[in-house]
Amino acid sequence: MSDEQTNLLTRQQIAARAAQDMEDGWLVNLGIGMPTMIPTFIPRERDVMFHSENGLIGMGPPPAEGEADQDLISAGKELVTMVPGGAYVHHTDSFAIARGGRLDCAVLGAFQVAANGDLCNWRLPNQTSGSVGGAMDIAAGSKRVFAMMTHTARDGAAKIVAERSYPLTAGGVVTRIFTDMAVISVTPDGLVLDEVAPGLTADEVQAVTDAPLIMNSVGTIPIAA
Amino acid sequence: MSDEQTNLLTRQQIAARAAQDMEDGWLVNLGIGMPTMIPTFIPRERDVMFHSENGLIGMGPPPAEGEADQDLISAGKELVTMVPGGAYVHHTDSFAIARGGRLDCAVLGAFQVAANGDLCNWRLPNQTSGSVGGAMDIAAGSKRVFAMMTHTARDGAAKIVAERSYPLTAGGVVTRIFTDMAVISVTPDGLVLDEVAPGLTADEVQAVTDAPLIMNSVGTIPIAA
Amino acid sequence: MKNKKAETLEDAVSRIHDGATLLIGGFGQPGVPEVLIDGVCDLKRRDLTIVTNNAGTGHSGIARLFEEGCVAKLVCTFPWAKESFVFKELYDAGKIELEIVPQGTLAERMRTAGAGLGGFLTPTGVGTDLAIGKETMTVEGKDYVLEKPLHGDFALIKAYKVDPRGNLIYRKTGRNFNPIMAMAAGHTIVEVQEDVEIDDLDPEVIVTPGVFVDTYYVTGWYEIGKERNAS
Amino acid sequence: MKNKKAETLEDAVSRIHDGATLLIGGFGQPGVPEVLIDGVCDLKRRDLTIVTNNAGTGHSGIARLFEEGCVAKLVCTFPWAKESFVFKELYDAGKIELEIVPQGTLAERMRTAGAGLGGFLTPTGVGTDLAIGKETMTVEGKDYVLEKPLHGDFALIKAYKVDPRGNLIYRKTGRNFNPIMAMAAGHTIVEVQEDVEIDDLDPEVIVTPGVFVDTYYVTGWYEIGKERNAS
Repeated sequence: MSDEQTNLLTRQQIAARAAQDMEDGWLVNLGIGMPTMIPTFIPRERDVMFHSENGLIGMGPPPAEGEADQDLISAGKELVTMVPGGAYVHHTDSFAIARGGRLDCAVLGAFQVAANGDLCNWRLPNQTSGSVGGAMDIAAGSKRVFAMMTHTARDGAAKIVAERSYPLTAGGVVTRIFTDMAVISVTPDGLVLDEVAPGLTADEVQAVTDAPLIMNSVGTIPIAA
Repeated sequence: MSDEQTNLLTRQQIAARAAQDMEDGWLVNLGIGMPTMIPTFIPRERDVMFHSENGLIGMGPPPAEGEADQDLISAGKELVTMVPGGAYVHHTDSFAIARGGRLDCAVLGAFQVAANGDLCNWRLPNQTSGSVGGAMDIAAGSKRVFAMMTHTARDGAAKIVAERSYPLTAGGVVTRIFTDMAVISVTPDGLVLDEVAPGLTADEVQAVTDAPLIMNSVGTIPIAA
Repeated sequence: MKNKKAETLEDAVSRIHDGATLLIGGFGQPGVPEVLIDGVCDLKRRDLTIVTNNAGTGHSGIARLFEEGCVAKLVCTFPWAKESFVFKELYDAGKIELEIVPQGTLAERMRTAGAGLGGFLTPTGVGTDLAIGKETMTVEGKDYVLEKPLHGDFALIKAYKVDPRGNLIYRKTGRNFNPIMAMAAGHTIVEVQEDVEIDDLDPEVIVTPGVFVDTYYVTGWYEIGKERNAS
Repeated sequence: MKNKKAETLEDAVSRIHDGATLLIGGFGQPGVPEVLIDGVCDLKRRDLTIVTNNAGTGHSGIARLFEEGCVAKLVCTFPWAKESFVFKELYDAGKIELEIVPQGTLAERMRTAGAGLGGFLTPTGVGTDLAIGKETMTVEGKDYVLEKPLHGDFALIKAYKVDPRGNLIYRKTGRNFNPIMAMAAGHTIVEVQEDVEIDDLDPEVIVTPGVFVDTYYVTGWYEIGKERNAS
């Protein structure tokens, strides 16, 4: 296992890979944590707008030194900026966008993803309560939901499973999974292993995945030098 | 009957009487027709704002010669103005105001008003269809609904009735009725005849009203000289 | 950046297909996208369902759509105005279907569609003919009618200014249904008086964010409600 | 014209009573009416129900309300942030009730209350623990949860500018829940950075019409999220 450890993608590398899937013209919502690293990896020529559910369309990078505005934050409560052509809206308009199918993609962290696309990311089974935030609305409404996470839990347990055992966030919504080991698509036929991290084999990924992976033509995740 | 005819209030006089009931600080919606004559009769010292359901809060009088704006009309499609401190809103926000109980009063025309406050004003029984406009929403949502109409139909039939026979606009909503013969309050005990037009008797009003009128202390509608 | 600007009227409207449902903005004459409507007339589309507040005025705008036989069904709040004589003639001849919806409910049904919701409970219409066939529910002792979302294939709206993202502001009571219809359609087409540069619209005052706008066509100012010759 | 301006903080908040439901604006720190919250703390009210997105930060603002024992129940979306340790301690000690609501549903429930509606059908939460005990319905083949309106006795919100009518504009992401809460309460109290003369706000850019505002209190600018001494 020690060899495999070194072949795991870093958080930046997962974000860079997910960024490649962001298409020109998309409006995208990024969940708290790893997903917020995606914007820096999007090629300059691609026009991707970011939606932050606290009422910001056209979220930009963190402010330059001395230019922070205390009234301009992301859903993750970080100081941010607005890009030209953005707009401020109130919370119900913001969630009308999210629920109404106007987000081309939401990239969310996950505790567990099931083979049918069930997303679990708001509460652990041993907790009596969780912080749901906007995750349920955004997951239920986006055209695509990308799960972005480590492939396994800290204790080595699989996070990609045949059937979920964790509390549900939204049923059947995940369309693609980006982990430190692989890129996996959720299809009507089941989970398709699209790419594995350099140095890993498809079988090694299958070994830590609790759902069968369809392996037709498995590529390698490209890593920037 | 010819003597009575001369004792009927004019449209202006009905509007003037209804205007007396408009309280300081109220937000009021005025239906098409007679109700739109109310604003000119409101005493200057009273602050009454008018809501027009096409997205105008703070509707003012018709524009002065040469100052009309083609984009500024009332719900009755007349050119109007906006008073200082007004606001434009879109249709769902406008009806959130109406349905949400933010209108202190709506003054609407009526074909028929029942003793329980049922309002009928959108379709005649012999018509297969009618023009509902915003009347159902406004009648259902206003804190008070005033009906303003001639006391009887052109054929002499009573418009104030024990039970409605016309298609309903909103059930149990009318709180007061202003006609060319009387001012009548709708109360849990029934219809109370508050005032009659000068020269008319309470019995004359009762004679053309198809619901019993409670007559405790009937006043006379004051008419400006 | 995706180019949302249509250089010709035909480009702006040509994707509209026979049988489509069109949400058309405006209340009275302000906010009616008269130029886009003329564009649809010129396309000679058939069997359209039109969702709009009024049933047309004179022979222009929506009345022209009726007169040229483009419309199979009208969903509106106020069909029987004197100036809607073209519609009345078609209706009386049994050539057009009509659905009457209370105005607040019409707006809310479109917002519900745009907001990804499945319905709402309104006190409007309880006990009336317009609630016949609809489910009613009691919440906290008050009766409500369950109303369903109203989607459009296309929204045809009118705005005052647009930037290249499609962000919109409106003018006075020309706002009316337009921002709501923009949310509720699969493809939203805007006729707009003026286009401005990116960043020329203050992000605090935008009424319709560009995410709801697919195509816009710049018309300049024109006098509303006038009969124009068909192009 | 009705005078909506409160000259003192106490005047602004003193009508709030024990047991009241307060809708409190803000997401993160922008838009939180910190001064009004301090005013409520000073009143030493008890058994309040607080509806707000977060569960407080540090010891100030909403956290101070918790810490001083004013709150019986919290309705929010995101209680378990690190900085909400005051709330966590009370919750773990069984001293406060918690209702978790998805963020879009929370906003929509308040709008529903403000718009005079009886409920709405949302796809959010279908099949989850948060839908337990709620009615579900299928519309056009899709499942929805029926959510009910959420009214407040009072809304405590923060705005950027106000005119004497109570018309409001906000600043950047300080807007968030504030305009929605203004609609949903029996009495809306605004803390506002600046008051301006009548007609100084363009009627096209007003976000909250004054009809939704009962009382405002002018605070001037202050640095948000700082611990301040109790007054």
